Amino acid sequence: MKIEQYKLLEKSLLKDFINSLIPIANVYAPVSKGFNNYVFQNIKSADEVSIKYIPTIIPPKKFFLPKKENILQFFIEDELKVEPVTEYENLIIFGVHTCDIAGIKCLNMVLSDKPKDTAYLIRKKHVTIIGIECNDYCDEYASCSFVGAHMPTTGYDLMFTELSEYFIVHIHSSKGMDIIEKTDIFKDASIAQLEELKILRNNKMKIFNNEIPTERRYLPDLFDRSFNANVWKELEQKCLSCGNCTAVCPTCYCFDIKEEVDLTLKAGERYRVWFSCQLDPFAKVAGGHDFRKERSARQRHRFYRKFRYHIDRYGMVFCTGCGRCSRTCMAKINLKEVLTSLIRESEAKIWRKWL
Amino acid sequence: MSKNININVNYLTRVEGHGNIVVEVKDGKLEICRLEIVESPRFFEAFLRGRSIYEAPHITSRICGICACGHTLASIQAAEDALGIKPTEQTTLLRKLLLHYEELDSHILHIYLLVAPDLVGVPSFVPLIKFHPDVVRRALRMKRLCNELCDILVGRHVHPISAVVGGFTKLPSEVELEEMHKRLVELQKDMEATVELFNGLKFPEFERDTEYVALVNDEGEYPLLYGDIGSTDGYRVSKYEYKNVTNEFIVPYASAKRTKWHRDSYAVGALARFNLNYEKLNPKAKEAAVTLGLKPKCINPYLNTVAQIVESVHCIEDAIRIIELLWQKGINHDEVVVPDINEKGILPQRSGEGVGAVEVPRGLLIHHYECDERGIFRNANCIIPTNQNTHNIELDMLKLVPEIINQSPEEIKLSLEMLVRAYDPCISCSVHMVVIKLGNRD
Amino acid sequence: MAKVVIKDSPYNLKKAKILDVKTLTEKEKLFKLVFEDKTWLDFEPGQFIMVSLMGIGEIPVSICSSPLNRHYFEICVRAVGKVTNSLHKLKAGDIIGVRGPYGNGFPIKSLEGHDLLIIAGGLGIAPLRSLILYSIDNRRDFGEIHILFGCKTPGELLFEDEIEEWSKRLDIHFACTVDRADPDWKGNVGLITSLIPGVDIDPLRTYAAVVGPPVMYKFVIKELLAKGLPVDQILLSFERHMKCGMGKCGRCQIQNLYCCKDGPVFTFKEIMDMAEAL
Amino acid sequence: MSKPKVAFFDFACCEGCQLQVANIGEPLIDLLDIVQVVEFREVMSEKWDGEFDVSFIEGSITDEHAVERIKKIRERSKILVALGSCATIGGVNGMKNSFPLEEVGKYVYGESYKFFPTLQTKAVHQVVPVDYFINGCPIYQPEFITVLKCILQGIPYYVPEYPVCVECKLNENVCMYDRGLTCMGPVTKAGCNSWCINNGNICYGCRGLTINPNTEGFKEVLKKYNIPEDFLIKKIEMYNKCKELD
Ligand SMILES: Cc1cc2nc3c(=O)[nH]c(=O)nc-3n(C[C@H](O)[C@H](O)[C@H](O)COP(=O)(O)OP(=O)(O)OC[C@H]3O[C@@H](n4cnc5c(N)ncnc54)[C@H](O)[C@@H]3O)c2cc1C
Ligand code: SF4
Ligand code: SF4
Ligand code: SF4
Repeated sequence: MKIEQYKLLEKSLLKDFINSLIPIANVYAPVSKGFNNYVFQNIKSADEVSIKYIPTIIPPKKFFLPKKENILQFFIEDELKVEPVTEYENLIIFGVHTCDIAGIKCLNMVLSDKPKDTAYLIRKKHVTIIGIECNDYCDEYASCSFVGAHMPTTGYDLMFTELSEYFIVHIHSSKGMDIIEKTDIFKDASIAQLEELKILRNNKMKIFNNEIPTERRYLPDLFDRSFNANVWKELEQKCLSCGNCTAVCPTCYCFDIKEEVDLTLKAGERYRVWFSCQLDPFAKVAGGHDFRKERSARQRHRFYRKFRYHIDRYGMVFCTGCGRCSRTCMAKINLKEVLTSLIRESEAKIWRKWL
Repeated sequence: MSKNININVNYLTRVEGHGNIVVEVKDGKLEICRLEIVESPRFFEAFLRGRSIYEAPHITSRICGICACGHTLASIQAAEDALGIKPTEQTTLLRKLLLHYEELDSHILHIYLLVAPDLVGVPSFVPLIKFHPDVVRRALRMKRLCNELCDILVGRHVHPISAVVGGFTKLPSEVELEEMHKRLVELQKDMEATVELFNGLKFPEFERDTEYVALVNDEGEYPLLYGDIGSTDGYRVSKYEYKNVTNEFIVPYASAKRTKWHRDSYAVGALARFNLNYEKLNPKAKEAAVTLGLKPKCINPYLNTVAQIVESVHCIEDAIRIIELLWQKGINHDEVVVPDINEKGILPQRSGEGVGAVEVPRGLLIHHYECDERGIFRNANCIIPTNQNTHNIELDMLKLVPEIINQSPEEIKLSLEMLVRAYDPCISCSVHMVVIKLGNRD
Repeated sequence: MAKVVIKDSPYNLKKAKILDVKTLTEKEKLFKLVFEDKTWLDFEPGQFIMVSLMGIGEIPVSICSSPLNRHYFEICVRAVGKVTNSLHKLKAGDIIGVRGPYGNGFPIKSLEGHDLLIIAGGLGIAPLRSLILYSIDNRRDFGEIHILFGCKTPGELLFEDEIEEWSKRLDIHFACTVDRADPDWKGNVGLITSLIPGVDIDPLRTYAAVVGPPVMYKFVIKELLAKGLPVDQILLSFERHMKCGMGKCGRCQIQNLYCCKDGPVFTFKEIMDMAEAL
Repeated sequence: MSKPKVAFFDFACCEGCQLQVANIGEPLIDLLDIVQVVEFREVMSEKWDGEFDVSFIEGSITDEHAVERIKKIRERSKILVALGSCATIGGVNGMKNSFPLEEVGKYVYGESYKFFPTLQTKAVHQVVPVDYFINGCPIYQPEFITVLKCILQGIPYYVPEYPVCVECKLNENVCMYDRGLTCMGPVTKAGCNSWCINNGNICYGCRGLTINPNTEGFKEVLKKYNIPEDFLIKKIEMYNKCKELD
């Protein structure tokens, strides 16, 4: 902890700070939609922002990998003309939780893997991330400590942590520094506040307990033994294949590519849209064969995408513990419960304790 | 002069739904003259049985896509009446706004796309694109603006989404109020041009005195959403006594029932409202009436279209007034209601009976419901404006044909079609909900 | 929102001109293509390209010509839906969009010096034709070459002229079968699996390359294993739904493998433990 | 190339879908640049007695007369499009099929019910082959335009097979289940951009059931929310009763 990387903000000045961002760029922040639902929305004033919120309906992935994104524009007049395009805007996302920052890191992994997704990388350059640390669980669905996403590490420009008197702000990039320097409402941090931060973090270790009865490092082994587990079969009956769990997941990035012509039929755009392995045509090929027809296989695929496959490919668990999938599922399929049953089933079968 | 004419308009065009005109003149004598309605019945009243009264607006809206907002509002009124729900002031204001949008949307469609082609002698608006592109563009633009108004307020114009029993499932935000205001101001300009345009067009001259029926009330407002039923013959009854007004009867050749009050027939619609409530029109609308030469009591049915223009002016002005009022008061978003039935009993349920009487574009629309203690339908009864007008149209035709019998069959046919169209009949709904007494079954 | 053109986008297309269209059967047509900018498509047998019809869609298609052919490249397309039917309406001179090649083809370097057993079911002949033409062009680099080809009916037989030629060659063992014969058919009748026991191969020296409809693999592999072929000498090329062709869109995933990036050609060894593969 | 000849026909319906077309507004003029509308009874008096390149059919088939008429239209049409819920899935008219026909007739018309012969409500494809489907009650205009373009391009239009929830989530609506309400979204085909939920109402299922709905699972869900099963069946029947005749 280098003290010059930290600044202090009076709690009462947080709104002033948010308002100071609005002239700089388009600011998106969590806004309440009622019924304990929040969305990252473009704000015009700090009054709209909910500082305390549980993970938004859709994670900030929508700013990096838009729900619908044009990738090519074409004209077919006399001669075919094709131009790959991307759209981006300068934006600041305020109030990002550490789980969602972890999600963005996962996306970075995939989309900067070769061949690089140029559009993604351009867009990413124009986004500033201002985080807010959670000092306690948002609700019972979260499993962020299991995947290690409950503490700020990297992946943000500024990180706000609430102390007793102040917000202490970690400056993690020059972009972040620029923002701090634009106003004069920040104070220098002193040893006392750094101490307080340390204590807070230590305290968090007590509040945040591993939510799943195993350790992260056992995941590959557990999953390698569980492909034919009964747990998946039980999901066959329950899951409605609505695709909500994947739409809201910060690490789901599967997409479909479609196109639309204008009324002249001579010009148009090719675009990609989010898609989901839970939906019917996802793995269907011409001729009608569906390679993942059963809901159980689709659900299994989702869990393996989170907890197994990408460990081999990218060395990371692709779950941030945000709990969105469980929160949104009307069939009440709960990630923590599924993992726990998986562990129980495996323990019963092979007489091995996973903890 | 002996003359034989057979006119058979199979499927009237530019009206909503399927109707035929049959006229037979033998040796110069009018033998048959009638308006047949040939829609396939859809039996709404039968399948409403067993459904929740909270679903009524959603389902009865599907009786007719053209006056969907009107059906929705009448249905909501009847259901709330039965359930004992009193709408809040804000809800009432928003409903009045919705009804204005509905009148506007429907009138503009009728004025421009259905009637105007007759006045300039073309079969539809399509040929007009070439000769009067500006007029067609204006018509379509106005239509679109009306649609957008409904989109903002209730999600869409055809089968409104957010207007439900109890209120609205979504309330307009500040920004949305502003948007609507902006569009209404745009409409104002186009409306002025419309008045100008129709001032120059000639309508057929024909008169027949009849009884005009519309809602009336003692308030200062031009009554559309609430009121008693009144007539130009000086009568007035409460909406609960609607059966004394409608006195339904059947003619052998048409599926839709017909109505009469003090005379052989009566008429509802824009002209009826104009004749009864002229005084309550706002100044701009009255001004338009003067420009267009429309005075109460007008007994030329062709001028129903002109009355629609006058009403459109009124609706725009009044909508702007309502929005400004809402602006001042500020929208109370706590009034958002839970949609639809909910078997968990969040919504009030009780047995009851209720009547909704609303002035929709084509005239007086009545929904009458009865439900049991779980809010399940026992009886439903709807009286649609076009049913009330059909007999009046026929009597008009009976008087008109002898007056123009010397014209060519083509001209006679056109005059008759124009007459029917002037009433803006909504045949789709008139047959979709013909029957009136559902009898008490368990 | 700022909009920029990104030339280095992986979705960028190259324009290819159709030189010739040949109708092979009722459902399949063969397209001869060259890039408009006269550049050359460098590929291995078994690789595929993404073919675009602007405003209609983009689909993966195997390249079916020999990589040594320096005049044009070919694709063989079966009309099954949106893009393929529209492709069938095109004629010589029309322009389409192409990106690629993508994926891992047949591992030519490993195959050299070995015997080949090529097993094609229906349209599976398309990617295999590229391998066949390559091995014929480099005949001396390979040992025995066996080709087994099966389809549903004689009417669906693809590349008839070439088959005729191959079957006449003394240095190729060619056999063909149909599921259902017609009166003119004089060849074998039966599933492709029925041909395998009859081929005379030295299993340890042989690489089998198998491409066909999804249902075919299980049975063919069973026969090959019965023949004693080692699991890493059975090569399979898979078809999956693909959108991006570069391991991002997730559509073609077979457990942790991406058919587009890690495949479409896999050894049986790589996928034998994968329940989702076969 | 001459413009394709397009016609609109209505059967048992509320004509709202045709109105949705008329409601497109000024872009209609651009549409009329690329197609020639030869019959559209609701807004035009023109008639056509030749062949139709594209016929849009609105409404369900509910009597013998309609059966004959739709067959004739099919014969004259190169491409036939079912427009709206009534045409694609039977729509609200299908609720009639829950009752014996005679009983329904008598209920509405008393003893004169015989003058109004009626059949079980059918969707258009249950009577004649249909080439394109535009679902919805009413149709969603952007989808109508997309389908029209597909027709002109000569390519198929695939109605989304996935549920409304997909679009609803992307619109970041508060899920109705979070509000304790029963929504048909999870078992209804998408394509409407979750129109109703965007406006605070639930999904009523007007676009028809998804191809592979997990109705058993759906019942389980309702049980969890303490919602009786017959309530769900009623909900499904509102638009999807005719599916039984498929
Ligand atoms: C690596 C690889 C190589 C290939 N090589 C070749 C080759 O050499 N030659 C070749 O011909 N093909 C090849 N294919 C297959 C080819 O890619 C498909 O046939 C092609 O994508 C079909 O596209 P389409 O647009 O014509 O069909 P689509 O219109 O996409 O669909 C085809 C069929 O699927 C159904 N369908 C698809 N999507 C939907 C939907 N959303 N809703 C309902 N039904 C739907 C349709 O009814 C139709 O029958 C290859 C595929 C892969 C993965
Ligand atoms: S949210 Fe639940 S019901 Fe929907 S697809 Fe995911 S697991 Fe299945
Ligand atoms: S799998 Fe669930 S808990 Fe994990 S990141 Fe995705 S939505 Fe969040
Ligand atoms: S509100 Fe309805 S459509 Fe939207 S996600 Fe929830 S269940 Fe699905």
